[in-house]
Formats: sequence, C-alpha cells, structure tokens
Amino acid sequence: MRGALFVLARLARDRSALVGLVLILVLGLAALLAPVLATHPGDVFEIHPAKRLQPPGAQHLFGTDRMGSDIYSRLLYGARITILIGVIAVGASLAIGVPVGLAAGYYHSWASDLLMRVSDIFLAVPQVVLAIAIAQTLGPSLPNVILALSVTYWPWFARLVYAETRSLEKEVFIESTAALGASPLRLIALHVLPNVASPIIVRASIGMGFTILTAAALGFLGLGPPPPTPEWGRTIAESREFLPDAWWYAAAPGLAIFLTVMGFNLLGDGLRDVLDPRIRRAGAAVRTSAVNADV
Amino acid sequence: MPMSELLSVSELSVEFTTDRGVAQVLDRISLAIAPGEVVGLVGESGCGKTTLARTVLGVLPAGGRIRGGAIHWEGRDLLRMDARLVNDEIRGRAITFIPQDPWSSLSPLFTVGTQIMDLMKWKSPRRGVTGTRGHWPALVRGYPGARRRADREAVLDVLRAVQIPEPERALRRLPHEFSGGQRQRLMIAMALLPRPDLIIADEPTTALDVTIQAQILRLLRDLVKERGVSVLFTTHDLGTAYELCDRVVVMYAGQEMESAPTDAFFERPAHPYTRRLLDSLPTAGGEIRDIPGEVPSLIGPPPGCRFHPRCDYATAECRARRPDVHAVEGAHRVRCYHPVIAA
Amino acid sequence: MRALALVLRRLVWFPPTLLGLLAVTFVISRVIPADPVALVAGETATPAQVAALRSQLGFDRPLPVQFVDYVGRLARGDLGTSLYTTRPIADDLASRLAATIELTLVAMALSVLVGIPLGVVSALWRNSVLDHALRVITVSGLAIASFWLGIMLQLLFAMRLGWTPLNGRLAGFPPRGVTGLYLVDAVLAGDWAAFTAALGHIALPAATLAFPALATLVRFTRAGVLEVMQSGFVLYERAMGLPPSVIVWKYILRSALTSTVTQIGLLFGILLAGAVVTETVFDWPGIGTYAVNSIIRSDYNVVMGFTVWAGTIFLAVNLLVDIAHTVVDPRERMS
Amino acid sequence: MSEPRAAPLLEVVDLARYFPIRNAFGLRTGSIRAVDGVSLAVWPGETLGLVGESGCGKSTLGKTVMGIHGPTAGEIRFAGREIGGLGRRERRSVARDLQYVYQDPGASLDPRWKIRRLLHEPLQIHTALSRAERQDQVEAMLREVGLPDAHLDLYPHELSGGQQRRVGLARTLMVRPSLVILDEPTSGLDVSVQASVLKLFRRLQAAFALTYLFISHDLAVVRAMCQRVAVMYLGKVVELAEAAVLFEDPRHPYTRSLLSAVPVIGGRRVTRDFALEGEPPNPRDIPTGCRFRTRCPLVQDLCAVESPPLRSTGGGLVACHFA
Repeated sequence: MRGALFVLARLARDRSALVGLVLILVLGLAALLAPVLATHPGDVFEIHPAKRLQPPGAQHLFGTDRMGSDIYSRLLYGARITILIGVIAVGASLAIGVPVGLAAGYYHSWASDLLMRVSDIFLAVPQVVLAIAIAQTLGPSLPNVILALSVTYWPWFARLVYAETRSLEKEVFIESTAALGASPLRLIALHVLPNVASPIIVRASIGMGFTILTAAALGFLGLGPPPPTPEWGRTIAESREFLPDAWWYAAAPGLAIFLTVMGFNLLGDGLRDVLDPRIRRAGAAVRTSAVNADV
Repeated sequence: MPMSELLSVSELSVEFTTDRGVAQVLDRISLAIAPGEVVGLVGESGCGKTTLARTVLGVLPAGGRIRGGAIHWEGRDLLRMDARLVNDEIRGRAITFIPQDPWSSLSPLFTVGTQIMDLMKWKSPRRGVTGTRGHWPALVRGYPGARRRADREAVLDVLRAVQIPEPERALRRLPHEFSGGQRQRLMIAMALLPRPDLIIADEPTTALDVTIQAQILRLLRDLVKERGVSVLFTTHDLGTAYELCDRVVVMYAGQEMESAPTDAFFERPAHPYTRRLLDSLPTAGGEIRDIPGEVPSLIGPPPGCRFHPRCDYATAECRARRPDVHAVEGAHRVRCYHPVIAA
Repeated sequence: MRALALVLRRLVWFPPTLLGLLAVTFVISRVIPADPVALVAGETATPAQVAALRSQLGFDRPLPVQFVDYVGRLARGDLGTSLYTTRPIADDLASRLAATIELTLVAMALSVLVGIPLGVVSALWRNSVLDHALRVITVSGLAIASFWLGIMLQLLFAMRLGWTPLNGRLAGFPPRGVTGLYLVDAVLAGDWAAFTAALGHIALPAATLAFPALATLVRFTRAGVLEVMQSGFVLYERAMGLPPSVIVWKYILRSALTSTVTQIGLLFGILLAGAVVTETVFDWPGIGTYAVNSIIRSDYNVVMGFTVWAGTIFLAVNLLVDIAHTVVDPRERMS
Repeated sequence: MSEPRAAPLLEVVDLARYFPIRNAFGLRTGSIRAVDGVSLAVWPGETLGLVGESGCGKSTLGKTVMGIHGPTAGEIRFAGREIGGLGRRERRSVARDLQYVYQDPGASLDPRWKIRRLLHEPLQIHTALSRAERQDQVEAMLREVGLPDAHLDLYPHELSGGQQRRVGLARTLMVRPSLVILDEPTSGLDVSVQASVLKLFRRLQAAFALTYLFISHDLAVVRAMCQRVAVMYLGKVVELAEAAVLFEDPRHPYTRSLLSAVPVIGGRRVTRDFALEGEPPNPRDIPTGCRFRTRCPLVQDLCAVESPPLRSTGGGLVACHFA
C-alpha cells in the first residue's frame, strides 16, 4: 500500500496528472452517487412526452430528451454503464493479454511466435471494425459490447507486454541476476513482471479511455445496450434528429465522454513519468514508445 | 590584456539549476591561451572542465547560466558581442570543436561528404566576412560553384593529411561505415578545415582503444604544431595530457588549482590536490594511495578553497577565502596558501 | 538488403495472417451466432424458408468444409450478395472504395501538413505558451469521440454558420475522371466549380477524421524532435556555429522524420477505423457507411466482406510502411 | 613467484565461443569467432589479468566461463569439475562459488529494487538463512565494501558510479564465492575513485581468500593488481607471463606495441615514436595463420600459413614464430 500512496503523492505534483485524477474521481462519484445526485432518478425508465426537448433550466439542468426524460439524470446513470464497460473490458483484456505477452516474450518458442501471430491477426484489423462485426452478430446488449471489446483489445496488451519483455530480457540486470543463480521463474516473477508492470498500468489507463471511446462508437451505431439503458453513445445518436435546436441534447453526453477519456489519458501520461524511476532521474527525457503505442 | 593572448577567460562563473538546487559549477575561473599553445584542462569528472570548454564554445547545456566573468577573444568579449556575429564569425571559423564521442557526432542519415561540405558552405576560410547583412534566410542561401570546388579540393587534402583511406570514396559513405578511430580523424579534419586559431577538443580520445588513441594523439599534435593552431584539450586521463600538452591546468570542483608547463606540472606539482592526484595513479605492484573523502556537492559547495575538506595542509585561511594566484616559477602558478615548493 | 528482407518477411506473413483473419470472420459469422441462417434469412422468414436456405447455402455441411468453401469463394472475390442492394458485395465495396480512400487521403494530408510542423515548433519552443496550448489540444484530440466531434462541427459550421453543406459527397454530378477521387478528377478536368463543391463537402468529414490523427502526429513529432535535439551531432553543429535554421530544418527534422514515417503508416490504419464512424455521421458514400447501414439491416455478409477488405487494406498499408521506412532511412538501404 | 604447484582453481582448455552472423533473412552466413581456442589456468588466491583492446574477446571469455554464454567448444574445469557442459539447473549451483562483476554496475542492478533487497537476493537463492540472519550478513558486507547503512533504502540510480560498483561487488560476495571474474572493474572511474576501488579489491581478496580473473583494457591498472597477465588479440591469447616479466620484457610484437602506446608520465612520449599503424581487422574475416600479421613489424611468409601455437620461452608463453 505504501507504494500506492507514494505514487499518488508524486502524481499530485504533476499538474496535468492531477487534473486527470480529479476527472476520474468526478466520474466515479457521479456513477456511485447517481441515485442521490440525480434530480429525476426515475427518468432512467419513465418518459414524460409532454416535457419533450426542454432547454437546460432550473428544473432540468441539462434539459430533457425526445422522450421528456431528464438528460442530467440519465447521464449520471450512464456513467455507471461507461465505467462498467471500461473496467470489465480492459480487465479482461489484461487478464488475457498480459500472460500471453509475458509467456511469448520470455519463452521464445514456436508457441510464442504463434501466439504473437494470432494477436497480429486481431491487430491487422482496426479494433472498431472487428468489434462492430462481433457486436452485430451477438446482437446489441451490454454483455455483448463488453465481449466484443475484450476480444478485440487483448492483443494490444499482449503486443505491449511481449515487446517490453523482449527488450527487458536484453537488460544487463536480468543477465546478472541469472548469473547469480536465479531460476527463470524467480526472474519472471520478481524482476520481469515488476518492470513490465508500469508500462502495463500506463497502457491500462490510456486503454480505459480508448475503450470508452470505442464503446461509445458502438452505442452511437446502435450496437450498444438497447434503450432505455442511458448509454452515452446512443444518446448522441438519438439527439441528431433534433439538431440544431436541441443542441444541449448532443452536447451534454459528448462532453461527458470527452472529460472522462481526457481524465484517463492525463492520468496515463502522469503515471508514465511517475512509475519509471529512470525517467524521473533523467528529467524531461520523453519516452516516445508509449506515445505512439496506442490510439 | 596583453595581445600575446589569443583567448583570455577571466573570473568566469557558471551555475546550473537542478531539481535539487542551484549548482555552482564554475567559480571565477581564469585561463589564458597564447597563439600556437596546446593547453591541457585536467580534472576528475564533475570538476567543470567540460562546462568551461562548452561555455567558450557558447553551447551550454539547458539549465546553465553564466553568472559573471568575461571571455576575451583577440581583445573582444564574446559574452557581450552580438550573438549572430559570434555564431557566424567565431564559432566554427576562429574556434572549432572536436567532440568526445565519435559515434554520435555525425548525423547517421547524411553522407560524410554532405556534412563536411555543409560545414564548408558556412565556415570555409575562402568565405569572406559575412557581417550580419544576410538578406537571404540561411536555409536558401546559395553556395557559389567556384568556392565549392575550391573547398572540395581543400577537404580532400585535409582528409589525406589525417590518413583517411580513399578520400573521394569516403565522402560518399555514411558515418556508420567508419571505425571509431577513422571517425575521430574525420572530426580532426573538420576542425582544421576552417583554418581556426583555436581548437577546443573535449576528451577526444577517451572513447578510443589505447593503440588508436596513440595514433590520434600523435596525428593531432603533428597537425596543430605544423599549422600553429592552439588547442584547449580537456581530459580526465593525465597520461594523454602529458603526451599532448605544452601546459596543463588542473581543476577541482569548479575551481582552477594549478597551472604549469607540462614537465614542471608532472615533476614538481605544487598544489596538494595535484600531488594526491599524481600519487593515486596505479604503479607496478606498489601500495595504492587514494584521496580520502568524496568530491563535494556543487550545490552549496564548501567556502574558500573547495579542496580544504580533503586537504592535509588546510588551515583557517583555506576555509575562509579562496587563495590568490601564487607564482611558483615562470608560467608555473598555483592557487594555494601552502603550496609545496620543491627544494 | 535488409530492406528487402523486411518486406519479404512481411509478405511471407501476409497470407497466413489473412487466412487467420478469414478464420476469425468465419467464426464470427458462422460459429458465434445461435443460428446463422436465421440471421441471414432475416426475422420475417418462415421456418420452412429458413430450412430451404440452410441447405441452399450449404450451412448443413460440416464446418471445415464450409470454411474451405467460404475461403474459396472469397479467393474468387465472391463476398456473396447484399440482401439490401441485391448486388454482389464486392462490386458495392469497389464502387464505394474511392470515396473512403479520398476522405482518408485528405485527412492524412491535413494531419501530416499541419501536425508535423506544429510538432517541430512545439518541441523547439518547449514549455512556451504555444507548447502548452498545443499539448492541451493534442491531449483533448485523443479524448474526443470522433462521431461527436463531427456532429458538433456540423452544428456549428453547417447549421449555424452555413459555410459548408451538412453532409454527402457532392450535390451535383461527379466530375468525369478515371481516379474516382472527385478533387483530383475535378482538377484534371479543370472543372473548378465541381472542385470547390467537392472541397466544401469533404471539409468537415476530413477535419473530423484528421483531428485525432493530427493530435497523435504532433505528440509523436514533438517527442522525436526533443530526442534528436539531445543527440551528439546537434551539439556538434551548434558548437561549429552552423546557422540554427539549417540545423533545425535539415538535420533535426530529417532525423525526427524517420521515426515519424512509421507513425504516418500507423495513422493510415487509425484513419481507416475512424472513417467507418465519420462516414456515418456525414453520410459519406464510402465503404464505412455501406458497412454500418448493412449492420442496421443485419445485411450479414456485408459486414464479413467489409472486415476482410479492411483487414487486407490494413495489411497492405503495413507493407507500404515498411517499404517507406527503408526508403527514408539510408542505413536500412545500405547495410 | 614461480608456477605454484597446487591444482588450479579454474582451468580452461581450448575454449571457443562463436556468435553466428545472420543475414537479413535470418540465415547463418558465417560466425564471429569471438573466443577462438583459449587455454589458461588460474591458481587459488591469484589475480590473473586478461588484457586486450575492445573486440579481442576478453569479456566474452569471462562470460563464457561464467556460463552466461554457452561454450562452442573446449572445456571449463572449475575446482576440478567440468562445468562447461552442465545443464542449466546444475550450472546455477556453481554460481555459489563462481561469480561475475559487471562492467557497468548501474545496469546490473534492477532499477526497481532497493539496495537492501538486492543484497538479500543472493542469500535467498543459495541459502536457507532466516531474514534476520540475512540482514546481519547484508549489513556486515555493506561495511566491508565501505557503504553506510542508510544506502540500504536507496534505489540504484540514487547512487554514484563508484557506490554502485561497491553494491555490485557486495552482491556477488554475499555467497562467499571462491573465484570472482571482474569485467573492466575500473572503466569510467576517475583516478582517485579508481584507486579506492582497487584498494577495496585487494582488501576483500585477503579478507575472503578470493581468486580474481581481472579483465581490463587499462594496462596500468592490470600492472598494479595482477601477478600474471594474458594478452589477447582477436579471440586468441598471444602472450601469457608473470606481470613483471611481461611489462619489463614483452616478447610478442603486439604486446610490445600495446605497451608502447600507453603514455608513461615522465617517460618517452608516444606522440613522438609510437609505431603501430592501422586498426584490428574485422572480426568477421580474420586473417589466415597468425591474426596479427597484417599489422606486425616482424611478419614473414610463414605467418600467413601457420598459426603460431602458444609456446614456452623461459619467462612465459608467447604465440609467435619469431618472438
């Protein structure tokens, strides 16, 4: 635990990472306290056609949608969906990708090459394309979106861990600890994994943002959880019909997505500098590998 | 300021801001070089010798700031001259540079010829005084054909002088096709081409094997003596200083301690630090003597003479105020209250 | 030599990876869904019709046999027919490919021509106001959902200000021409009216598509330039008094570009992915819209065909990236 | 000090280690013969110097003896037991007695581990000592190498080069090895720091009855530390003799030019009469016969035909037809 507090303290000093941390906390609180914060908790399911498309005002902070439901309340509950998708999809991708990458990276055998070729196949197609195909086949629903995202995102982690493990292997301290008599298992568990952990954490954070964007895209294309689930992407799709008059209808969910993903990206950048001791010592040396690895 | 001096650094102080505080890297350094003189700047890592060399070249690393002092070049203070003029007229023309690491000093993506001719385009001795009236932006300014052909001949001559095999073909090859020793010869050639008055060589042979180092030291000494070029040569290896230099200056923790003609420096060192330094050189099987204590941090360095915490002769004076320059004999000077004068 | 090897290795792995992709799409289309035939037949079909379709399509045969047949037909370019347009999917995709290529190329040009100079400038004037502003823009560029950005641009420029058309690729008839890229054909034909019209239509979608790619390129170029500025030859050139502009725009940029070229290659893939969503927002008649519309109508085979095409284009792009990389970096060519 | 009679602690017979050269397609198109048939022995308590310029194979030899590289040919007998062909698991147990100190100490320490854990690790691997017992030994060793206890809580990158070197040494000595291979232990160190590190090596050699294989390109350091010295050129030993003999009366032409290239303060100047021209040939195509013939002042026809064996000449061994 002491390590985590130490990281948090360092993060607090990096202004942009701090902003990222705050944004994510706001998202977390919004999701957690949705029932309390929402002005019209019922509107997640109830509709009031009479109050259709009212502009933002005292009664309805972000106005009402085409069915007269309060947009602000639905956004709060929508935060739960977003976090749920992000956490489970990235979690699953990590659970599959990290061991695959680690094993393939450390034990070079035909099996490891095969694993990497399989991940290449998934990386050969833009994630959103495969996710669409899977989501469409399984039918639009929350679990299907999560499955589609997990199946298409684990290769990113596998590829990252594979690359980090291979480059780590050439490090002198791995060779020297092996020469000291350490067994391969000990090397992986106590030396390779901790050194691979920080790029994974950084990628997980940026990956959360990326997954949320892709999930919103699926929602927008009608492949996300069906109504009345207050999914942000779908809300934007619904709003198009009523533009430009009901501008708030499209602006609010889009802004929610933007701030959330921005939070994870900023946190990811901050973590990259904090977690890598050599970076801290070398001052502003910029690690380009992580910058282009994703998107 | 006697005209016999080509370069005269006086009371130069340089600071570096680091995340742990401000480091006083140079403390009122004074150093003079006469025309044709090869001066060695010797000291252990962190003593400031590279910072001094780079300050004269005007390429201080980020975070470095000159706090005081002057660098007179033929009577004019480089620190107060117009920056563009110094960059056009002095840097790479009157004063040239030989880097330490031959492997990274040439761009891997351009042929050796392109990079040398680029240097010649701006720094050729045949290029008249440019002044600051450059009407065309540098990027697009042309390279007159006649001068380019003359410059190319000069390049081939110097490449032969530094014993680069097949100079014609060498110009068309990429830097990674040359060995460390050959690359350093290229650097020497590029330093000589603008017919400089002074070459600043920052640890030019540190990255080389001993037999290659010997060849390079010999080549450098022959060429500079032949052309009467003076050299400011920084090194942490006392042996190379002994080989190359007419005079040696030793620095410690940002202060100059002693300056003497080479033979006097090595046979009759007067400063306690110089003596300890020469004593700690490994000798055949004998007892190994080191210097107790550690080099002080330059963030809040010790007052007065910065060697006093580790010096056997240290007294109250040494801790209070930096010693003045004490003339031992002829050009042999030492900055110490208790110099050890040989009988 | 090494360049050849790199390309050959990429070519050697092209078929197996593609075959793997086909296997994945086959699994998605035939294995995952409970009853693939029902999906293909659509909700309105009666059980009898479904049974007839099953034997007609050969879905009753063992999976491996179906797979071989599936790959065989794909090899002949037969992606099956679209339930909606009743035309062979391959033809639909082919006719729409030019639109997607044009959109992606314009977006690519935009992000490269704007992104790289901005990246260089923000590296040279590090921690200046400009640098901080650019960092905020690039971080947000990576955080904006492209479909939402598209809608917001439509809202502002098309609806409120009326500077550009709301969507679509061209109001009138496309200019005659061989490339299928309206902008190019218009220029070739000297038809400036069509050119400005086409430009107006492509402006917003290209900007939407380009923004995240631009953000990535600025960040990447900035990091590349910062790294090159630490290198030994930059110090040497500064010490030898070479004009700063020569050092920056010849030596530093050239070094930073070698790594940026691979990044530009990767961008092409990202732009292709983005095109799917962006085209839908702007009703841009490319393969993206075609694929998405077929989703809504669960015009099943189209999605599979599209996935295969996207994968193939993507793999081809990676191949081009390798070749470009070796062209840019002379060391690759020489060793 | 004549040849001691006791059995050698380490004996290497015709050891070779080749690195395959692969063309761009991954096909083997030849091999770099980094170590090409070396035979030498190290006696208990001795310091054998291994000198030569970069690319001569001295580090590769050290790493092959240590088992970091598998030998291509030849035998490695350590304490009477052939260890070259051992399986990975038995090889690890040898590590308890045979240790290797890396040239770049900072890189040989895991950046994420504090010094404390780094020093505990060897004991955790090779002994069953309790945490407390290990802690005692760690603190004792820290004092032996002259570092304050406070450093236990620092990360490697928070120490100076010299301090990292001491931690690297302490780590290898935790398991009380009998032979330590020192790879360029003083490269990159300033003169005064170098002197303190050499003093430390000598004190530890006495304190723990260590035997050193001292690999270095710095001839002055080797002269100060080693009893016997082997000179390597392009993968082969060209001369091996008592240090005093080798430095006073070098026989092999390469040794002579190597020594003449070293600046001697107060002595003759290299820049006036150093004679060796050219650079070592490319290790990918080594000259036939004697490998030094392309730069050797004594070269004759025989040298291109027959590679001179290492033969005794009274004071030591030399590999030259005409030395």
